[in-house]
Amino acid sequence: MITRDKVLDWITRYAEILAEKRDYLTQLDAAIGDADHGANMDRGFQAVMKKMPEIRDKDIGTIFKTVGMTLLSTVGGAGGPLYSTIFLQAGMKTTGKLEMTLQDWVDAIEAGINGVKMRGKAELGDKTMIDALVPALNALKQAAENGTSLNDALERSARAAEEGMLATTPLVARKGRASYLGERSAGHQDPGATSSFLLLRTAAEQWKES
Amino acid sequence: MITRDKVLDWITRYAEILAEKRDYLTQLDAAIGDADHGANMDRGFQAVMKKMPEIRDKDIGTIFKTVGMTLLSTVGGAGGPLYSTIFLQAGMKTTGKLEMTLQDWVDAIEAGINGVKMRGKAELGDKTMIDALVPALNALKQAAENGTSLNDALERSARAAEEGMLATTPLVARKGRASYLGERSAGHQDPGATSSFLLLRTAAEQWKES
Amino acid sequence: MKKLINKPEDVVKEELEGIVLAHSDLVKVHFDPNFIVRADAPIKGKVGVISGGGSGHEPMHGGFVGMGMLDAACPGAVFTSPTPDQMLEATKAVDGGAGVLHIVKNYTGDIMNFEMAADLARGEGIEVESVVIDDDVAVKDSLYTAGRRGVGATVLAEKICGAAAEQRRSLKEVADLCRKVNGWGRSMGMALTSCTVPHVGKPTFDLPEDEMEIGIGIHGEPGRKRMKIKTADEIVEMLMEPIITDIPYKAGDQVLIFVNSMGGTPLIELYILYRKAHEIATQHGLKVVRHLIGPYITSLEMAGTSITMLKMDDELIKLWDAPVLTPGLRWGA
Amino acid sequence: MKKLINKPEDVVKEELEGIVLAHSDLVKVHFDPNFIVRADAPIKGKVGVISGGGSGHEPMHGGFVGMGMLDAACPGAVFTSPTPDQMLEATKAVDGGAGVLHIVKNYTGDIMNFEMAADLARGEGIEVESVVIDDDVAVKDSLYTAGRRGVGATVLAEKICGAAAEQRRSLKEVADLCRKVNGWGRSMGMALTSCTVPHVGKPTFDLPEDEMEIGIGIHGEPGRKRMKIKTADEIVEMLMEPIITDIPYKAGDQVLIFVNSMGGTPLIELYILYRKAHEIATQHGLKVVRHLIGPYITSLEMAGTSITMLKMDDELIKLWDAPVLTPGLRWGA
Ligand SMILES: Nc1ncnc2c1ncn2[C@@H]1O[C@H](COP(=O)(O)OP(=O)(O)O)[C@@H](O)[C@H]1O
Ligand SMILES: Nc1ncnc2c1ncn2[C@@H]1O[C@H](COP(=O)(O)OP(=O)(O)O)[C@@H](O)[C@H]1O
Ligand SMILES: [Mg+2]
Ligand SMILES: [Mg+2]
Ligand SMILES: [Mg+2]
Ligand SMILES: [Mg+2]
Repeated sequence: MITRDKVLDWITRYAEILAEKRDYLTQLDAAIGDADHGANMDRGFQAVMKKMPEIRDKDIGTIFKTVGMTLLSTVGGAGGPLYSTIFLQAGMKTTGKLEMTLQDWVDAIEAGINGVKMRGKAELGDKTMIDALVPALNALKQAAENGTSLNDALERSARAAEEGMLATTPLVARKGRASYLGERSAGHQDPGATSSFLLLRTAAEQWKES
Repeated sequence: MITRDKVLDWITRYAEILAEKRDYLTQLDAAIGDADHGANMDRGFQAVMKKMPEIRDKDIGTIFKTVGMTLLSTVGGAGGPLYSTIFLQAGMKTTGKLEMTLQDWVDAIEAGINGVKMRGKAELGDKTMIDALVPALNALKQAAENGTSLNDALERSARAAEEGMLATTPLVARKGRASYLGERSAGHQDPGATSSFLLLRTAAEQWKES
Repeated sequence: MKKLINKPEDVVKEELEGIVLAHSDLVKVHFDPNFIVRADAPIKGKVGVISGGGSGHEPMHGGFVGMGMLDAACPGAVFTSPTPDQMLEATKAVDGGAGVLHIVKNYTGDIMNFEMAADLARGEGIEVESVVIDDDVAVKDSLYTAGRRGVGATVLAEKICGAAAEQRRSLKEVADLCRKVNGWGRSMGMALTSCTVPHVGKPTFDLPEDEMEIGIGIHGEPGRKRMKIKTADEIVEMLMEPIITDIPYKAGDQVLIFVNSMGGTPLIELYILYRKAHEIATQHGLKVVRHLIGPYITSLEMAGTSITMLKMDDELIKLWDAPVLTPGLRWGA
Repeated sequence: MKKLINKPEDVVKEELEGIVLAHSDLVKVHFDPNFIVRADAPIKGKVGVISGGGSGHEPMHGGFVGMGMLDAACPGAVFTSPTPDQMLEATKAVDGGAGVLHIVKNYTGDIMNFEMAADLARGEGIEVESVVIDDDVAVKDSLYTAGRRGVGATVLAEKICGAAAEQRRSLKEVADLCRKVNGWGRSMGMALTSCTVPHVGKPTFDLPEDEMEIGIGIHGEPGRKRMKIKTADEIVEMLMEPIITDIPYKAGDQVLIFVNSMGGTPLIELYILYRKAHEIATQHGLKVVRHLIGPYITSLEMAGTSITMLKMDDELIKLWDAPVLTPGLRWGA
């Protein structure tokens, strides 16, 4: 079971990780973008942390929606609306819930990722966060169908996200700022795919059941 | 005797030397001024060279005045009016002459240097071209009084100019752009004193009698 | 990092504070959400024209708020498009009942944030039209990519649409005019140096002393290609050729030439560039009827330039010449 | 050297060619001797106001030629004061019978060349008054030195004297006004980077990544002292303190604050500086009634700033607000 507290831990830990990886993400963005992805995500999740007191005792749906709204008004850029969408959509699927089963999480994150697809219109292989999110979702669904354990399912989705992230390196970007570089975008890992991998890796760590 | 042709040779050779030493003079000016003395002097004497055909067969006074007028309208900065004054004043003293005795040269250059003093109001030790010109003039007059040979007199004036130039290095500038640096102007050789030394050194070389 | 700033995170806030102190006669500044709005907004019966984008492009957009140009502008963090709540509040602040035009530069982030803002504003009963500017010929236009960037033509569109709005033209007319400017304007830029995003503290890319980037945008992104530095004349040729052949402009066309500094390139160089741009346009039989020369859409302190050409007709010339009174652009008033 | 130029020796000529193509409605350009003159000069019965100096300070002076400001400007080589023949021809070109004012920045070269030009012009029967601007408090004023440099106050003097001349005030009145502006104006500047003189090809001085020069002039000369870079607020304090205490300005005084970019410092930083300058002035009880913010008296592409403060009275305010129509400064027209 993924309890509300575990969800809060996940968000809190992700905020910490973004603060640590801020410059790393910004450097990835400097290579093929405009050097702000790390700062944007960090600014957004610092704002989320300020909201923590007022959402501690709310349901998971409210927590996700609050995170989504906060990111929307603090991140900006392409990353802002996209990460905001993930949480807003996931929030719709988890209204009133105080804990999530693996299937609840699959439904929530699937809704979030579909939201990103609709907003950004990126396909797999366009060198965006989609390249990390979609494989992760597929692995998660696979695992859920096969009835594998929560730990195992989350671990697989994190691994799939990591592979997807690494696979962006050779790609020529077709969406986002990196696409302006044409061929020159190849050979660099996509910053958004990286922050998305970190999001799912953190979930696998924080939600592990012992 | 300093014939008209020797005067022309002197001016021509000085133009060549300025072209060679252009960057050196500019670097001296970069340290305590605005990095243009070399370029200014070179531009001016290149313009003088263009005038050569029309002054070849004129008297020394006309040659000097033409050089002075040409420098006035092509050099600019502080160096322009000052070097222009030297030649204009020297020209007044040599009107109609087709050759100069040592005494003629003393009178001409003295008039020129007095002109520089009047225009620039610099004293010996202010870290300007005056520090090269005045000692050179004094040496020249001395030599003339003692009836030393032309070669000897010119050599002494060039040496005196060189010593005066080197002596500007430790000085704190009180005139010209270098004065804005205050104490920071100490430790650098004055560009104008350097171009003045070169002028007199060239005379000593070109006017040597064998 | 060599900048005249205090804390990197305070750059935009402190810049806005300076604008308040300098230009309170022309504009009001609203803080969180941040937007700059005309002192006399909303103007009843007038279409509101607003834009926004990341900071670091000054005077665009905030410097263009005032009579005859923008009614409001939303500055994001440096090089980061503003958030929907900023655009929403600005939209509400300028709505005089005749609707509001959003002039949006074509960047994924700007598009998405402005779309959301437009939806929210419509939800509140405000008529909103959005026009996307995408004039940068350095980027190939294609359905499968983010498409061309919005650069120099944005400044021209803001001036011309602002003038039309002053004439009380309808939202549809002002929006159509904006599309016309976007359709008739083309740009291309280059960089001699990178720029340093304050919170990053070092240049976005390194450019050797003898190299330049061609086909850059306005966010310090590397350009399409890197090459040895060429002369000003050769560089202008490299920028003008793709511009002229893109639409293409035809002999006899009247044009406005906009030679822009990316921030660190001084005016003396811009005139040298304009001289060549004018020569090339004339050789192609184009008639240069107006010009704009200076740092109007910048990339922090980047040294470099962009050239924008806009085909003009009598309507655009009249609107271009109309009075404008903003901190960054002013004439006839 | 990273510049958008062709041959270094052609920089000034090609810049002037660009100005001809861009601004022939406002000015005429005369080549050798080089000077920029109002398209409608000479204006009968109006005092001619002219200035000049080395190039590399654009838009000063050539960009200030036009209605309400200068009648002519003489550009020298980069950082080299112009020659007497330029000033003489410009003086003749603008003399409308009411005499000509020479606004001269206090540099040995400028003083000597302008003096000669004034003598020659008087010789040709033109009434000439020369006023020397020396507002730079970074340099000690003394009988035994070249004295203080002329910097930012020059721009303000040109605007104000130009407006007075438009009102057909006499040469003596316009000259007195110029002395008044010089007496009431003080400036100080600093640099984050050096600049590169085109024909030199490398920076005039080297400044480590973490150091700045305080008390620089406008010719890329090193300043009074070098120190570690400080915050924008600290730097503004270092510039404002000597300015305010020099005259000194008294509580209750009305002032104009001019925050200038040395060329490479972008607008976003200037507003951060203005914010602090305004705060300091206000703390001293000064009333900031006017401002000027932007690159108006530059040192090629140097990154840095200068702050100029001018005490204002109703006369100066009226003249400052009067219409001006030049390539570099424009309002009310
Ligand atoms: N159309 C899109 N669909 C999905 N993700 C996108 C899209 N465009 C950009 N991204 C993601 O956004 C990331 C950049 O985010 P960020 O730097 O915050 O925004 P910006 O590019 O506006 O500066 C990219 O690395 C990419 O993963
Ligand atoms: N008042 C003065 N009297 C005599 N020589 C001077 C004076 N001021 C400057 N100089 C000389 O001029 C030189 C600088 O010339 P230059 O660089 O051509 O002019 P600028 O200083 O205007 O750039 C100095 O090195 C100095 O020797
Ligand atoms: Mg980015
Ligand atoms: Mg010099
Ligand atoms: Mg961005
Ligand atoms: Mg000089």
